[in-house]
Amino acid sequence: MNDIIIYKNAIKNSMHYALEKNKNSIIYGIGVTDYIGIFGTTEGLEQEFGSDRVFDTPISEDAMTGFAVGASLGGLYPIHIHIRADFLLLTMNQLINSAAKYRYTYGGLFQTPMLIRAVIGRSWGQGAQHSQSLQSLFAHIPGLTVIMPSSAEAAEKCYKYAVMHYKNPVISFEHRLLYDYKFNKNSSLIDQNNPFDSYLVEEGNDITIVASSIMVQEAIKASDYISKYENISIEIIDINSVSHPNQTLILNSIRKTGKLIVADTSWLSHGLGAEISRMILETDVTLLKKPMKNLGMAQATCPTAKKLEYEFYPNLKDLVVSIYDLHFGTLKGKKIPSEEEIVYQYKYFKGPF
Amino acid sequence: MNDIIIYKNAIKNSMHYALEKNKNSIIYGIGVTDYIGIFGTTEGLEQEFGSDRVFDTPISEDAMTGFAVGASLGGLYPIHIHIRADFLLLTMNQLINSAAKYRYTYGGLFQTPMLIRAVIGRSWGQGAQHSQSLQSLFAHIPGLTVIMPSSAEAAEKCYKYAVMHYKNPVISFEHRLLYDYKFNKNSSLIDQNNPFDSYLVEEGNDITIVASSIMVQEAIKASDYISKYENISIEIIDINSVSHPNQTLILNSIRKTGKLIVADTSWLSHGLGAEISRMILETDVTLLKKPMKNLGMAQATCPTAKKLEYEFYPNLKDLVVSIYDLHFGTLKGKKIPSEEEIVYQYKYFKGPF
Amino acid sequence: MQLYEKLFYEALKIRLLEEKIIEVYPEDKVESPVHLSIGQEHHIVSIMEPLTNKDIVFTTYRSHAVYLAKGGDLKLMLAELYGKQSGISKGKSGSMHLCSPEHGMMGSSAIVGAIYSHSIGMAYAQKIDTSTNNITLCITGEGATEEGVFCETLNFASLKQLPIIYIIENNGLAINIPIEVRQSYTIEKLAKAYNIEYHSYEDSFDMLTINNKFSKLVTDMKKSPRPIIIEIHTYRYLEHVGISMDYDKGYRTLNEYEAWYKRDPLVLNETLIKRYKNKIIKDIDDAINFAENSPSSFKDELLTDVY
Amino acid sequence: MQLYEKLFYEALKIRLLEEKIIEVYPEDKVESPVHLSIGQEHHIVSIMEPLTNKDIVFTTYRSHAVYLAKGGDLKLMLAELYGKQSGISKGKSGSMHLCSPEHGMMGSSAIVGAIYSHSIGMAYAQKIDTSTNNITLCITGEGATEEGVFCETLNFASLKQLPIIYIIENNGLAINIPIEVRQSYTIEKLAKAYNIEYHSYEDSFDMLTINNKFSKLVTDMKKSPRPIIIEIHTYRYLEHVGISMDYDKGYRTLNEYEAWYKRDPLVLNETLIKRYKNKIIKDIDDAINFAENSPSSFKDELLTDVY
Ligand SMILES: Cc1ncc(C[n+]2csc(CCOP(=O)(O)OP(=O)(O)O)c2C)c(N)n1
Ligand SMILES: Cc1ncc(C[n+]2csc(CCOP(=O)(O)OP(=O)(O)O)c2C)c(N)n1
Ligand SMILES: [Mg+2]
Ligand SMILES: [Mg+2]
Repeated sequence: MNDIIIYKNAIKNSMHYALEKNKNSIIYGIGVTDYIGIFGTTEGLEQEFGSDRVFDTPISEDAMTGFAVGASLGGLYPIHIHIRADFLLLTMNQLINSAAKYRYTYGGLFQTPMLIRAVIGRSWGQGAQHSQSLQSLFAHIPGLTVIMPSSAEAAEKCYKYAVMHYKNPVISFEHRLLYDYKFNKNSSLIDQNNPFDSYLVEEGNDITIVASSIMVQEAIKASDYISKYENISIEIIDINSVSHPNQTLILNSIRKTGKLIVADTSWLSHGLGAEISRMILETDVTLLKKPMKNLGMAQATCPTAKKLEYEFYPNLKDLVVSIYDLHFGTLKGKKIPSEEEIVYQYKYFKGPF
Repeated sequence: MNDIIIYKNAIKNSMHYALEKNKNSIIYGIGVTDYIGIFGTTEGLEQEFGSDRVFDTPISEDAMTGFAVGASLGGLYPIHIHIRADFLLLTMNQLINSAAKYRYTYGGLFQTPMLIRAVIGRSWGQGAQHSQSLQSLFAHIPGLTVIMPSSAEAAEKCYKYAVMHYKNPVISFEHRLLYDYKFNKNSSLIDQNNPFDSYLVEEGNDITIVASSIMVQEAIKASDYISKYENISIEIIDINSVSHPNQTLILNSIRKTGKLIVADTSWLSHGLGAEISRMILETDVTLLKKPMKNLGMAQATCPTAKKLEYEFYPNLKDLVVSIYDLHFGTLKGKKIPSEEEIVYQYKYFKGPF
Repeated sequence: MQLYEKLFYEALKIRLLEEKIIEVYPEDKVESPVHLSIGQEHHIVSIMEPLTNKDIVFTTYRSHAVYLAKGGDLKLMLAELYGKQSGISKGKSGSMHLCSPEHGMMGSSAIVGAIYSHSIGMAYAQKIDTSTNNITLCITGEGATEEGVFCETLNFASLKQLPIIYIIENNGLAINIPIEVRQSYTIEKLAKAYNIEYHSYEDSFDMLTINNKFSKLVTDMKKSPRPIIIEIHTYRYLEHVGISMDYDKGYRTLNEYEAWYKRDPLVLNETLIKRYKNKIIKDIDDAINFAENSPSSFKDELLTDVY
Repeated sequence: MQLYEKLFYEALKIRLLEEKIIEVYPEDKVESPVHLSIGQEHHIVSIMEPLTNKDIVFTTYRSHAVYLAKGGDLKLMLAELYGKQSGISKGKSGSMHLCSPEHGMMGSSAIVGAIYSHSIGMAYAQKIDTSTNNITLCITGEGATEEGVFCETLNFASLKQLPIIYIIENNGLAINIPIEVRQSYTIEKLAKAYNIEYHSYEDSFDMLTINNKFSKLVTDMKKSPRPIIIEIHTYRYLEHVGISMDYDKGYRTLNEYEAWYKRDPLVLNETLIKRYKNKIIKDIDDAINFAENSPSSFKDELLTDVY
């Protein structure tokens, strides 16, 4: 019991740490100071550190993003939080035209370190405008560092590192279903010197799964599930940083297994799976023995009805089926997870956001 | 001489056609009515069709994009023009959260046909914020149709089709260096029934080049250049629609040649080359005989100094070198284009935008 | 039916429908978050009353009241909330994106402020079509005015003298954050800065006065098209999203609520409640039955209407 | 040097520098588009004069005047424009993004309106650092105020009473489009809507009056931090981007220009021109030589400073 930490508490720890250890850090965003406190991750911080350093803002995402650029130039370390990543679409101009480019454009005379936290996720019929997972839009842009911490350890270590050591804008996507996930407090998968790096979650020989965010957890579940029925050895790599994937780690794994599944939270076109494909085909066209599998959102807007939402997002079953297909070339006689096993916790998620 | 048409005049024709044939069309944007008239493509239209249908706007890109959604719902066909694609970053919320999703979210009860024209480009030291080529950000999003007409024929036919027949939002990127390019008036490479489709520009057997926008013209130049010295048969495919590439056409070509260059105008990460790679690896891992070549902008912000800008953008030399490398595995003894041949017209481009 | 009764009836319908949603919500049949209008129904019906089906409305995620008051259908709506193929949008939109094109309700956005610009686009289409004199309504909360696009659209609406009415429902809250933390301006002074006519309706419960003033305004506007802003002072009874009261959370007091509640005609006017409640409840129950008995959204709808 | 002479000297330097740019531009040595300040130099020097190096300035692509008036170096600037490794930013920024961190010039954006929010961020950093009383200046054209983010930042600046001065250079034009086509509001009324102090400087040529008023304001603001808007009426002599006059293009008249030109102190005051011109020209020529003789940006800079 003492060895358990839930995701949101790990994040809360890192936020507290930020305010305590980096006197220049500030945390702000819509809902940061209210009783919900961004799924609890900012709870109590205003009371402890004061309203100058922790504050709510008007509903003005564009201004409050450029604010981060200016505050950063002024020596502060801004942490700007969005309760839904969809709202980042109002901030693209500042993130891409200003934050990503400030350092380079001025020949290194400036830096604009900052952390943008944005919540992504599925379930609860959030529909078209409250369900998007926009990491690829940012990973396309030089100058932006895009991370998707999939565990308590990753979140806490990445954020502490960002706040204390990293000199560039970081955009982090947190999956809302992860907040209540339980993790082992003593996990140490993350490289202390480069916490954003991709890392090995499980070692295996038959199939490589490169996953992001909650799909890492789904991959672990898939591996566990299959291990009960079949002898397939699965290697799981957490991409962790979508903008800076560890090419060596990934290619070595594929070199070993020859089979690849990329499981991401967003759309496939121009997405993470595409990027990994490029990495492969630019390097060695003989690495893959079988066509790769790409899991992500369906090629549509997110619908609200559960029946459709269920089809829309990639899930445990998709992973298990992909693994069987790659390994056996057939599903015949294979055990597939039941709907109850599949929907697990995302069926019961009820907000508040 | 009579058989020649320049790109900007083809676009102007299509704009005139739009206003004449589709009585609901309107054309607006910053600079649409001034004496420059978006590189001449909107010249004289306000005078001919009146200020209700052709007008300049305040510098309010966000509002004027949502305006297009509302106008479209109200029965108009909006054509919204941006003199630089970089400004689209202010319009992402409306394009992605509204325009792309309106039809789907409401179960097909609405449609929001519209055309967004945005100018991309290189040269003249336009630097960090006036040089981006953002097609991949939109191609990631279901519901958006993203085109990059690379010729007078493509531009004219795509726009006429969009305005008269197509019921979804179209985002078109026009390369500023193309405006003065001369094309054969009688060219008929475009499929009349589906003008957005990818199409074959040159047939060949040794190497496939999939290119977008001005890189199609560069590919043609590269092919011409090489044909003077070597016997390499190059197949060139114009992707034309970045969001809806013709998979069959592309894969069949690669099946034939086994060698691929993707030449795009933007960054590589999560870009067009990545997307083509995904298409390949999901289908058949044996298609490519050699590692693919991806040409695009360097992994940096665009610098202004000519010396750096020259390195930043992909050019004729990069294409020629890639072709030699794929075909011969060496550059030894091969003829490489001189700097003068490479920079051709982009060296002398001088605005006004 | 007299005008007041008609308005009352419509408001009561919304109230009872949303109370029914509260009742069934724990059963998990409503397949999306809900932003209830309870406490804010009155002015909506007063404002929808003088509009034709060609007068267009855009609104937000808090769209139940507007949907019903503009003529929307209970059955279609509940089927939509229940994620059914027979819903307004085949179960794809859920509670946050109600629409009813044939009544001129052209959509609801969950992105705060997004509809300001949709509204000027629509009003522009109306304006340049000189054969008609339809108008556009854009209904948002006061919080949405903090998005810069609000000002962008005021500028454009004023420049082009568009036939648009901005209805600003000022309930003093954006989610749980009070207006004082967020706004240094008043809507009235902003309107003035853009040369836009401004009206304030101080009591959202006063259905007749609002209806009366508003109807006159609409008639006048159809003769002299121009942008207008109306600010309505109102109060949200429940939490921002969800079905509960939240007076225990410390950001507002029960007293505040009670001051409104004890004046609420939908509570006080027992005569009219008695007269209409049963009929409405029956309609709602029929709609619930319709929703329950409709098939879920068809799987193959997943990929339709993308392009 | 007397105050007026000092201001005049600085303004003349900008004028002569930009005239030199016009002269050399056709040689294609300046490796980027240029947005010249000619006609708009006077007020800039008046406003920069009372500021310290810790008072921060953000401005736009039209940044030459601000760069020089804030203390920027001619050599570094010209080397930057010439695309040289010895330039301010090693040739990466060109004309549109000048900066001089040690003088408090923190950057220039080519995206209209982008710096409003940078400025409130900086002013916020200044405000919560109670050990100092530095201020931030945000200098844009009047066109930029049409971006919604302008209003968003006014709201925030007013809410937090930030030490920020918005300088709005009203030259009546955004590229070639006159203000009447674009704006239904006045900056003055907008300021009022946000409870922000407003000042109008009617004649941008009146360097002493502007300097005098502005210096007092800065002194006062450093005691009582608050946001302030100053609108300055000014005139752009040349085309929006580039080195030519454009009175033949039909969107404005030569008369308009002449009315300004014949009052222009940088033309009229022959005594002072005579006194300083040669010295300035020499400095400029030195800078040009420096730029010409510096090596081009190093190729391996292409991928530095990305992360
Ligand atoms: C662009 C954007 N930012 C933030 C949110 C989160 N959000 C949802 S509702 C809301 C409050 C809106 O307040 P108001 O406009 O007053 O409407 P009310 O809910 O009070 O009716 C916020 C901030 C959002 N949906 N969209
Ligand atoms: C976001 C954005 N939209 C459009 C442009 C194109 N543009 C460049 S300058 C300019 C006019 C700006 O006018 P104003 O703010 O008055 O400044 P001035 O040039 O008159 O000094 C425009 C529209 C841009 N650079 N950025
Ligand atoms: Mg509100
Ligand atoms: Mg101007």
